[in-house]
Amino acid sequence: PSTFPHALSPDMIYRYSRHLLLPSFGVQGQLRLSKSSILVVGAGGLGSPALLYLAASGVGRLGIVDHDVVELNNMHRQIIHTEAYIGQSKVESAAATCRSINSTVQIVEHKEALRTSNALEIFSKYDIIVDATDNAPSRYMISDCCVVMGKPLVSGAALGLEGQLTVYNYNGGPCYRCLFPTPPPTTACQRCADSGVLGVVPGIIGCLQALEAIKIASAVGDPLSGRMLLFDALAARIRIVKIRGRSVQCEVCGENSEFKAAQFQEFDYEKFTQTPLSTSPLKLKLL
Amino acid sequence: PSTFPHALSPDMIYRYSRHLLLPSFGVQGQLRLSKSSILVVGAGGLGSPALLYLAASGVGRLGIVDHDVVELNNMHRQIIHTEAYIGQSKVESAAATCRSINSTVQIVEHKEALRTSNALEIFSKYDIIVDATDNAPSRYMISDCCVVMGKPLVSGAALGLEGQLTVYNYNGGPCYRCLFPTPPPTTACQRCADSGVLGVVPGIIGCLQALEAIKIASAVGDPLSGRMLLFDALAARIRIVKIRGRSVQCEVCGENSEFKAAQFQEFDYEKFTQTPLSTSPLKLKLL
Amino acid sequence: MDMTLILDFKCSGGLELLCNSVKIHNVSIDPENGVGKFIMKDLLSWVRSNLIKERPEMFMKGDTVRPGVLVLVNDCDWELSGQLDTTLEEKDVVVFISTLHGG
Amino acid sequence: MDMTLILDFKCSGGLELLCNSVKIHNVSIDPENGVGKFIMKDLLSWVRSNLIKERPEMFMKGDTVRPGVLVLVNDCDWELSGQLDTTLEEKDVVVFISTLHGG
Ligand SMILES: [Zn+2]
Ligand SMILES: [Zn+2]
Repeated sequence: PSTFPHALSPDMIYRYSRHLLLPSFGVQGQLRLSKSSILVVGAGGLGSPALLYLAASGVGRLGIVDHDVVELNNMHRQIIHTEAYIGQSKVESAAATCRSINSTVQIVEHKEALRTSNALEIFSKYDIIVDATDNAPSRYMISDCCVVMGKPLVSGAALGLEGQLTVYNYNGGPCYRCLFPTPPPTTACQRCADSGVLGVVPGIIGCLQALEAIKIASAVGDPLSGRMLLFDALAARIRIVKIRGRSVQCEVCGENSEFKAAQFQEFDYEKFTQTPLSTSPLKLKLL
Repeated sequence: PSTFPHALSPDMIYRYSRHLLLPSFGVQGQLRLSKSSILVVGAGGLGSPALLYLAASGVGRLGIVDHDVVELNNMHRQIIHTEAYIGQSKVESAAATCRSINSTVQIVEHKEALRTSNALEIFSKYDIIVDATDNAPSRYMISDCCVVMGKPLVSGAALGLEGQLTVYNYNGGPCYRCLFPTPPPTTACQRCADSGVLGVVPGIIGCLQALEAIKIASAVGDPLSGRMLLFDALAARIRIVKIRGRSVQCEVCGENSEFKAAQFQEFDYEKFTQTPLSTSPLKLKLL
Repeated sequence: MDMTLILDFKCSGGLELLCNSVKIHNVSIDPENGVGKFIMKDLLSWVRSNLIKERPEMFMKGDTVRPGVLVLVNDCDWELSGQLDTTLEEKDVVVFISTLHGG
Repeated sequence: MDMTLILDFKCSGGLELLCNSVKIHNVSIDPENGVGKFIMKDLLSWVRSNLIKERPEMFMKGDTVRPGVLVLVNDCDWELSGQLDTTLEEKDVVVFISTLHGG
């Protein structure tokens, strides 16, 4: 994506000077970042800060997938959208804000719901996937697609006053199914729309997702793989815990797995989790 | 500032519905937030996310102090500013973005450097102060002014790949001088301009500052007072440590302190820390 | 029994709602199996009988935790320490956390 | 001496630059005061003689740490445990952290 594939342009040197000054990041880190491509699935509470910081940091290509429109009740946490975009596509809104803060990054708009029918093709254009969605079937689908395509996945979640963060399918680490082979009962799957969320909590987790994606893209630091960050906003407590490694019995990433692109495309994630992939705007309006 | 002092308007109920659904936050938390006033000193790397999330969350009045103009080398971390504002006032730029995401919050622009001559008057208009500055003399000045006026202070800092966060002068807790009675040698005071900073690190700390300010304003949860959060982005390590309480010997907040408004106004913070309060734009351009 | 085990256990990610919204429990338990050894399986039975007042299916399935719950013993996934057979000792900290999906 | 103390100490906030950019040090120290008791004052002298290669004034001032450095023993401010007189034991974790001002 950069027109300076082997060096930084004078404008880039000035724009990213505070990154270049960092001994552990420097020109090499910035160059790797500028050649990387990152896809953020979901332009909501987690996606808003993740997209802003990824755009600002100077990744080469930044993709946004979402099918939703901006609503007034998103605005308390989805800071990438302005009131002027209420009723319009979240992807268009997020892309416009990203371009306004960094016109040198290539922003790609995917104005559609992520499905097994389009995920392989969309993911194929990116090095790193950021899961900023809000429901269980999407999380299984995104993780499985990352395993099938061999892409690292930066996964964040937030609900109420709590947040969670980890990196899946990275460097021999576990996938989402290694941790959660069986979907939880639907009664245990609360959404922000049902249970509420303090707006700044996904803000913190989304920023941490951007950081992990930047670390992987620039090959700097130790990504949060095999570890999970648990954030409790009310108590101001954060713990980073050690989680299991890749499971040899995992049905998707395990040794004898036969889960490939064809199986992925035919897998019914809504049936598996007994939860719809997305609440349709129509249904929302009827509520 | 709200025209509905005792209740939430229908528009507010819709906009903040995800906050209202939270049993531990709810209508009472949102009402308290809507009646509170918060001042953010510095519209830079820390101030950008702090201002966005405070505006989005629905605080009543939000003040911004800064004398600087937006520069291209700010853009990698100061996500509140768009390229269109390069060369213009950071306060105007930040205020415009805050208004675009929440037109119902009263945004107050203080386009001036914070000094002992204006700090008492500016601080008097706010309940909570957020220190999002980038130098030692400002940090001592802001903390001292908070002690003199009895205001809680949410203090964040970021440099390189590390960040720190705590709440000072809250509910009998320590002030900045209790921890750091003597200023560090100037050789130990690095700025982002000298040493660099990974853009998303102040992003994470700034979001956490917004969270702590929201918790204090809404009287929900345990603020990070008497504790300090230490963040290491490279290793993905976070520790929250216990720090000392208020010092009876503290020259500013201690038992026998005679440090009041008059002493504050005459205190020379630049001499005390042997560091200028701000690098003038002129000087920057000569570099 | 001559041994009483004192340990902390915490619930989060929504599980605290099953325990009257209390997140941190400091419990003293007398092991009942007569060998003075107390394992995670014993703690789960104890929690089920003593703490979970309603909707036990939100916490347990069979004799283990329900899908979607991570169990951490001293900040470490219990898969790494033997799951139900993990031996608990004085001052251990056990965390039950429900995975979140929101965003 | 019959006792060797093994402890971790960490430097951050820029202090690691004084120790060849190494943030985490696992050190074994033989207490020298003949009573088998090892205090923070001993650790500071040891660090000064064995680790800080250049610009010791960035780390120490007199016989304590310079202004602007927080010292944490097991995640707790050393002001709460007796500062220079804090007794160190096996497996203690000592952190030296320089306060940051950037933003
Ligand atoms: Zn797997
Ligand atoms: Zn004080």
